[in-house]
Amino acid sequence: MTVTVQLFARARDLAGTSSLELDLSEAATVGELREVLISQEPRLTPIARTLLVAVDGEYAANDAPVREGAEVACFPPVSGG
Amino acid sequence: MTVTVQLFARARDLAGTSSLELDLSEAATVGELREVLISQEPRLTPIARTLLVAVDGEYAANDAPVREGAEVACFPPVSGG
Amino acid sequence: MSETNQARLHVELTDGPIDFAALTEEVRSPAAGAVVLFLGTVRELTNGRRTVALDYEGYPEMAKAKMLELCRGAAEKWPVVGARVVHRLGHLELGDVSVAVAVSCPHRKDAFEAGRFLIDRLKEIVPIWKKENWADGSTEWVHPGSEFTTELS
Amino acid sequence: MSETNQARLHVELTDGPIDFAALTEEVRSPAAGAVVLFLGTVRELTNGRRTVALDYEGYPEMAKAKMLELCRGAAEKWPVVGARVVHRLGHLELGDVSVAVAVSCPHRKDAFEAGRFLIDRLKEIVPIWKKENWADGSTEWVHPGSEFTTELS
Repeated sequence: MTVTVQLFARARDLAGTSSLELDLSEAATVGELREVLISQEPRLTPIARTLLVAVDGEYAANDAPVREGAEVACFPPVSGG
Repeated sequence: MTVTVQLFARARDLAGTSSLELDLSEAATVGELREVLISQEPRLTPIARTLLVAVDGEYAANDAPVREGAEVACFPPVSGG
Repeated sequence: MSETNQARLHVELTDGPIDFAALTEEVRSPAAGAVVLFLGTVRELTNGRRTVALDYEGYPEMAKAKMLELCRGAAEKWPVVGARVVHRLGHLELGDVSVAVAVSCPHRKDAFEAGRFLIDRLKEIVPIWKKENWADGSTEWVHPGSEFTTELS
Repeated sequence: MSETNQARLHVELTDGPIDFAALTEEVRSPAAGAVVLFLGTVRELTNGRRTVALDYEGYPEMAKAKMLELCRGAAEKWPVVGARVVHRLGHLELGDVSVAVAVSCPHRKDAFEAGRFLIDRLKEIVPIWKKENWADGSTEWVHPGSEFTTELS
């Protein structure tokens, strides 16, 4: 399946785009999504370790599933306020 | 010497006046002032135990001196805010 | 010494409404990343009893001196950029602002602590008193630590 | 249930100045004796480096959902009468207000704790990021916990 990943802040700047399409297996997890993201966009490597993943508006751990049509976002630690 | 004592809040209400003149000895202390105050104005007795005394704008303990011309005020525990 | 290093402190007693927005503006500064404003407002219920109004009385000169002393104390304990303490006196209706404390610091932890210190200590040492006007028509001076009967007005 | 018992909660993202006076008015209530307003403002110095401006970016839908989640969390922990959380996005100059938290409770201890909770947690979980515009012309995303080099713009 294809999943669109939104990128924010330094992640968007490094990738040079605010969204990426990733090809994932049908039973993909957040962990697999991370691997595919970095291999497809190696410029994100410097922040790979601290990148956060949100699925449908909630922070998601590596073992969480990614379903077709889910809203996925990847971004560095937050710094608002 | 004669000292004028300002009264506030419930102390003023009980005494029915916002200031009183007290006759004190020349070497009077705050403790003596309290005694003279209550004996001259016994309607203050209900709050005698909790009455605070300020001399020249500072809270004063019973052993503090009261000098002629000092600005003296007596009032209950504060409740601003 | 630059303005940045001078704690700008100001206190006031007023008989009218407190312009808390102006106070907040006054303590804002590029030297401060955090502003905390505290407002005390007239609450309807106290221990289940209904208030319709409060009357505040002060010993003005000493009250202002103590409020300024508290600001100076806060500026010694925390890196205060600006502080304002204003207390209203007279007759206040439900919801009215009786006291405002505004303080700014470089960081939020200090601003919260300084604001909390200012209002906590104000309630302990600043010679101002409030009289409750209860819904049942009685009035009562609030004097913490003293026991007294209600005076029917 | 009366309005008094309903915690009135509202969050907002804005591209313009935050009207913190209006937010403060909105949480005032005769049910609350205490209002705490916190403002985060753009500070000139950070660890000795001089900032000239900040750019804030957010993930809007999730940011608003998380801000509302925090308000609900505060209302579960403390007797919150009203709460407002507003964050500004875009380009902010020195001294500008980037975030405002307003909260009211019957008593001041709760209002201070709830206000502190809201801003502390906002900085931990709400997906908003700031980019420093340093006086030396470089820019730098602020991402706590990550190490990265400065990008000269």
